[in-house]
Amino acid sequence: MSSLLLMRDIDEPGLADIAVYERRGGYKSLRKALAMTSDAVLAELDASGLRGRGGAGFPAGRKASFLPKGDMDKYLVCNADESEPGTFKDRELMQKSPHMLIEGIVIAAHAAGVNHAFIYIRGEYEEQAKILDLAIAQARANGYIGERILGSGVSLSLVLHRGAGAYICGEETGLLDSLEGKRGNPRLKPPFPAIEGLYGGPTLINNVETLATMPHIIEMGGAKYAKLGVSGSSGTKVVSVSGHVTRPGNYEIDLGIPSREIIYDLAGGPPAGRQVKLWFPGGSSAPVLTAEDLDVPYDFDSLAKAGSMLGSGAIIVVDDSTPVLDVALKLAKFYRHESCGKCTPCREGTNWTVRMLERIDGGEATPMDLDIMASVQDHIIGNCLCVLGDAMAMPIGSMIVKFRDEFEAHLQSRQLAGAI
Amino acid sequence: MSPAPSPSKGNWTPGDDQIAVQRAPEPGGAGGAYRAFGETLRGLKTTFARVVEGVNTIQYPEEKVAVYPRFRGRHKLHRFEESGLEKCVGCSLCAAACPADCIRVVAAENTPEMRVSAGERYAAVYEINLSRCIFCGYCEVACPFDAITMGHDYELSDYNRSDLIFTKEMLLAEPLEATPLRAQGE
Amino acid sequence: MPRPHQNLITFSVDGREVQAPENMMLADAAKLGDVEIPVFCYEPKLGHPVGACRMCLVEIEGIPKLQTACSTAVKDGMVVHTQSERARVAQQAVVEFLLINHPLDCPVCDKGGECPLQDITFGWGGGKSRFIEPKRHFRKPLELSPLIAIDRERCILCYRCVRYSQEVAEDYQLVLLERGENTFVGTFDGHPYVAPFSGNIIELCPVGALTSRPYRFRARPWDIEGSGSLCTLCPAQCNVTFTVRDDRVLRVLARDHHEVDDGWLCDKGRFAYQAVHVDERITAPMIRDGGELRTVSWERALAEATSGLRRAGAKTAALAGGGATNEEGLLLGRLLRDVLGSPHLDSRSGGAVSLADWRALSDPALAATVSDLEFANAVLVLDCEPVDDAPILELRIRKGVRRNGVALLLASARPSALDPSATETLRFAPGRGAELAWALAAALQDGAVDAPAAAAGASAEEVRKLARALREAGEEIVILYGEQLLDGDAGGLLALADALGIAEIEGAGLIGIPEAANGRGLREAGVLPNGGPGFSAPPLGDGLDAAAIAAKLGDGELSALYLLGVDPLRSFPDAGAWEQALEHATTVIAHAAFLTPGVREHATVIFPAESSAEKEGTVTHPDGRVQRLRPAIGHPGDVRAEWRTLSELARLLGGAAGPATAAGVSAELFASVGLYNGLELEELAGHGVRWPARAPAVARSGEAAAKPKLRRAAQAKGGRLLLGSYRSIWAGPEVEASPALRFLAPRQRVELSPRDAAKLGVLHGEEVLVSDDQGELRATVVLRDSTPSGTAFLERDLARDGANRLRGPLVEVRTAPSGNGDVETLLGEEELTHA
Amino acid sequence: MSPSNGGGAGFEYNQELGGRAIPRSRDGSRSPGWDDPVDLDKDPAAVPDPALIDVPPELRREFEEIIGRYPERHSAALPVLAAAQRHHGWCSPQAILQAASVMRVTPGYLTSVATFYDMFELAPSGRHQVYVCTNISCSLRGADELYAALEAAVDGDPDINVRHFECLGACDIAPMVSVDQVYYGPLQTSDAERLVADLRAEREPLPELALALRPNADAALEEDEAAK
Repeated sequence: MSSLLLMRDIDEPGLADIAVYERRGGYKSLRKALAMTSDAVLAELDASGLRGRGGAGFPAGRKASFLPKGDMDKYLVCNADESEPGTFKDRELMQKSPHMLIEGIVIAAHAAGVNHAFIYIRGEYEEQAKILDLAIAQARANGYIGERILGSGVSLSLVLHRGAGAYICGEETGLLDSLEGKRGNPRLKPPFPAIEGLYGGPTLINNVETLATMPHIIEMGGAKYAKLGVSGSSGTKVVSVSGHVTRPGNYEIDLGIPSREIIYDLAGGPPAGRQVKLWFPGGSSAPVLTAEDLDVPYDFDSLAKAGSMLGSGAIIVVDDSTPVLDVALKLAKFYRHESCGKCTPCREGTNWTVRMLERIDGGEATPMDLDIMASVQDHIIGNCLCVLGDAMAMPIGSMIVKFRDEFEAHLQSRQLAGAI
Repeated sequence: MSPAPSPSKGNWTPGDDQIAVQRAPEPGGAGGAYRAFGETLRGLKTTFARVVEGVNTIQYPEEKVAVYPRFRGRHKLHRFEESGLEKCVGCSLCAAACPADCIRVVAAENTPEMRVSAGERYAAVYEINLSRCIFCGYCEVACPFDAITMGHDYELSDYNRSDLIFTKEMLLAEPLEATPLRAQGE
Repeated sequence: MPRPHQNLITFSVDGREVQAPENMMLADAAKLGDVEIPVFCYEPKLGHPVGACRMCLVEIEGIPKLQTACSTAVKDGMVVHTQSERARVAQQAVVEFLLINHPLDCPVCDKGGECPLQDITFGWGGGKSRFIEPKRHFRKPLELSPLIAIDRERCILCYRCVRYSQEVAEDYQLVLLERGENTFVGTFDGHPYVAPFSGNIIELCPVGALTSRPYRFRARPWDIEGSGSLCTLCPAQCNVTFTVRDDRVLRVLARDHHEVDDGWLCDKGRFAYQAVHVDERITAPMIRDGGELRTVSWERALAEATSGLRRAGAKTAALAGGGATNEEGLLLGRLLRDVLGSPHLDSRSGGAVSLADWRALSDPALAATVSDLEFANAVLVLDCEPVDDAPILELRIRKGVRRNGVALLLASARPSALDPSATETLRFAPGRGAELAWALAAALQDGAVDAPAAAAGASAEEVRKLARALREAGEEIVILYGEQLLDGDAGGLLALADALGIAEIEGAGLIGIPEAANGRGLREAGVLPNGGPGFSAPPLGDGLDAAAIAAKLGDGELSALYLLGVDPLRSFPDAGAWEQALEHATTVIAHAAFLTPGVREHATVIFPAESSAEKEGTVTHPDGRVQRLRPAIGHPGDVRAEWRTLSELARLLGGAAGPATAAGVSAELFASVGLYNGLELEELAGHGVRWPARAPAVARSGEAAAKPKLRRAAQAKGGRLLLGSYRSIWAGPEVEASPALRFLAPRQRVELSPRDAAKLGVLHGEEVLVSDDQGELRATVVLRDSTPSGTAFLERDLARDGANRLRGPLVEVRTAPSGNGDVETLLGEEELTHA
Repeated sequence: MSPSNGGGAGFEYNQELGGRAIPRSRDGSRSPGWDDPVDLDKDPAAVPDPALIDVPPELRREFEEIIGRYPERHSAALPVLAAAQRHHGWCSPQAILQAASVMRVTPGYLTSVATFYDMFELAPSGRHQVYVCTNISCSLRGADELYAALEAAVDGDPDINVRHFECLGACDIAPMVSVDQVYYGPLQTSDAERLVADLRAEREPLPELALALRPNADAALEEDEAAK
């Protein structure tokens, strides 16, 4: 039912070793790409219609083409700071098939004319960092990284940089600041990283999965890749399903299949006797959907139309055993903890939201507080420096709208409990 | 042209091009006598009605005039009742509000050894030049801590103008003699 | 580095058509149309906007999201709404968010009444908060340093102070700690934030989170008046506003002048005002009576001074320094030359420079402005340490390097605070700046470098490297030099300027930092042994320079010394010679604010000196800007204007009666100093006037460049080290007298390289004795990795144990016998009561 | 920041306002320092002079190797701090001074960076780091109970530092823990005791639950289906 690209060989024993990877056809795409001009590679990527797999879903080919041409220090940064709750696809890819990522990085670097690349991996992924370190050393030894790769005119240095535990470093400009050795505070945009990024140079930032897909695009050709999936959301996508499902894990799907198929057929649906109450289609930052939305096709545009987003492709399922208030409080606390504190609405808004939710939980609130809370979310959305504030405000705002009755019932029951 | 409406009709509206003249009543007659003496008699009625009430002279200064509760007399500074700390934190808002510019505040910082007020700062100097004060009460309104209020004392004369600069100690102290207050409905 | 070129465009804000320079940020451009956009974090002086506070959200037609006005550059035809419904809701929301954790303690907050947060809350807030949860409360106030209090409850995390520390002062001491709502401003491991420019964060803070400890609770904005004047504690002559209440200076604020200080102040300038109102200050005339100083009336003091000067007549010498104004310099020159007939006066401690060289150095064609430092291709810092010698210029150099990519080239004897920012650094032997200039000039002209480089104690290879860097940097080169290098020989510097073709290039030039705050002005007013007002030939021929004055006083060939705001025993080299000189002088008349050792021990008449907050007159900035000092407060006690005293003395001694007002003296100054001809006091108000900007360039006669006078550089040998000295930013009696700054008053420390220390067997922090055949002093060892081996650096201008006690060039460093840990009062042991 | 530590002068003032204590923020998981003044006896913390800081040679070599990887030395801040933490057990002031001296930055800069990130320990910490993910996916599957069980099992042992952590990116093995940076899961509450016992005995904890052993869910599903 789905074409396996990224996950085809994923459980091949020893795939992390370059010999096995090469035996399974690895680095062939790189050779092919190096034989092409960088514009031709760019054209293939463009033709594939590949949209970024990190969360924003921006066309990857277009993004790479934004980098100015010319002889200057340009950078490529692979965003491996996978911190969005519910997302764990990049971890599995890096752990099991690090060379696929490296191959993708070299291809992307060639396409964008970059010669310094960094992989920014979150600090908690130590096992994966070790595997990548080894893989990079092997790739370097085999001439896939370094000066004049495989005899071509392309040179690339690749450094693995480990983070140290901050969700905000997954935001591309926060990541750049962190990579520059600063606090991971997001920067003001514009200027966009493609013009002024790492060390002030043009910088291309891509997610692990996006980069890991590139060898496959080169291998099969952009046009053929574009036929996978549906129009506007081409290709396959690794979906991380977690929460109240019987078989949580990563599933590679063709974009556009019904969401129900992923949650029920692949991940096994909620435990017996329970019903899906709400689900996050794209990580914890996506506005929540309910059981009514289960038949929405799982692709960028359909989910946007349904009022949410595909995000990083992480489905979190919550069944009817869990009160929505618990979910909201958990999320709000997470975003408060991870807010970098740079801009006012996010720093103070996340804090205020947590305090209000705690008050609601403690039975010290009135339905008017729900209105205030909704209004606070409105005031956060669109007014922040980066999207972290929105990432809390959107799901919480959607919960207040969709589960207002439950919030009010909760309020009442807590007030009653308090009265007794 | 329509005739001018009679003044007695009440809706007296001269036309655009007319000047109306209102005339006094004719002199003389009973009406004239009433008009001449009526108001005087009415005044005398009040006078004679008070005669029976007896003497109403207040023997000031032996006797003080009682004032209304909202009378604005000399200012008072206040302390917290429990702790005895001054309420004034020396914020100078009274001085800013004062239209006569008669308040001077110099603030200082409380230390653990010397705690004067409840906040971080206190008024090291608080002076009101009562010879300039116009008793408008703006200082009282401006005070965020209810530290200054307008008292009831009105006996503010002295031989020396500089003696009318009241210091913080004077403003904090209770007056020697309390000014009597008018009772309800008095 | 080309200066920004401005292109006017038209845009619309709130329905008004406004013209603004292209790419100006909207928050600034809107002001041109009288529309205010509220900001907290935005401050153009701090570098790129960060868009953190989100206060300035406005609606721009054609852009779906609200934009921050602080980071959006205006474009032609842009239509902006700052008061649309969406913008207003967003602004109110941000105010509401900011006030969530901001305490409402405005009545006790020092910022109350001049607080941007108050103003913006009133102007753009919604008027109510829906936040009913308890606010955060923390201990307050806390010290951030002895000078600054921090109140973390009030902090709105606008980043200004932290960005200042990182991007302007570049000391990187003040940082944000923790993350998110727990973020707070702090330092490493509870270390205080003490830095030369730390006080600027007080002015930057848009709320009451950072407040001045000395100003704490002293006054509210409606109690005070601001009085614009200048700081004359160092040659940088920053423009300041004195905050005055009840005729006392309570605070000093920066008065932004782009061509002088760029709106910053150093901590000395900001806090030393306290010295105006301390008990140690001399506020009445004194005479020495039976060996003891005694307060007397002015008549008595003037009579004493008159008789002393009359006795000495032409055997009088004079020194001027400190914050003495141009007018005072002029009057001092007249008193000496016209009335007493003595040509011996000086305002410098180094060897005299020929009058021709002075004229050449003040040629407008060679002059650079302060802002040239910011836009030059390269700045060569030659034999000076900007942070100590003219602190505010250091910030300007850093700005140029950071923002405009100016290449910074450093040549100094002592490692500089600017070393990490420099593209090229060169070390030479202490006191050999003149030789180094010759060496550089030779290297630039491909001449013989070896001999001058050896004389300068520098490696010829490094000199060539520096010359290469200078040549490659580009045309516009500004040389910032310490005037100490003009030790009798300005030829090297002029040759260097010629080699670089500075006179012909717009944007290139020299800026010399004099020793005294108004060194340049005094010189131009004629306080030179070999030059009259405006570098005219001195009427009585050449007099003696400072060192010769000391010698002749010691010999008894001179008998009286007039000290205008200077204590040679403290701040001139060779204290031993001066001790002799002062001992032998029969009359020593001093204008002094404090009883520094030379004044305390030797003055026969003391006139109380004015502080810069009381002075009236003009001073001249190192770049030639004549600026005006205006009195902020009246004279305390019996202090009188110094120009008046000088006039009065001249009159009493039979000279002409001078003008009766300060303005009159200024007019005479402008008339008699050729360089200042045509200046008017009125036009100096505000920003001053650079006389070189209106004077024609003097084509220098094609006289052959002078021959270098090379002195041999001494070498460290036999365990003895080469002596270098420097004057710290914190040196000076004002620092010692200010209660708030006193903790910074330096005590002698000897800087050694770790190699030498290991050889000598001394440790960091150890007490040592430093001695030569002249004298001995106590110092604490400070190890610095960057100190050149074989050199020991000591501080000058200290209350005691100053480096001028030693003559060098070689000194011995040895462990001090323990036990002598006496604590001195900084101005001296004696306490004087003023009648 | 706990309600009890209001020993400061400001707090006392407030208490005297009518004699009632001002309620304080109840939350604030890691905000030490808010109430701390500076120590005025200390010197300002400028870039440490190499002459005054001793850096162990092997640590200096590691720092220099890390700094050499990057075009700009500041970039090395995170890995250098991580190395210093590995060496000293936590980012002690001394560790930060050593790192600052080699990196030629101020210790304040490094402290600022270190406090931003969750994985740097700014206080002495145990030898074993146990991170329990308590974010949404894990807590839906019982992470909060697991965390409580682990806390109980550790019982204040200073050697084992149990922290709850935001999403560790392993929601497929929820609820999970990261023990010294190695992932294990899914855990039952009952595994807590065994995990702690293994750690105390310096054994690999719960080896059969290591993430590295886990096959891809998609592939596993196909195998399952094939088996059917």
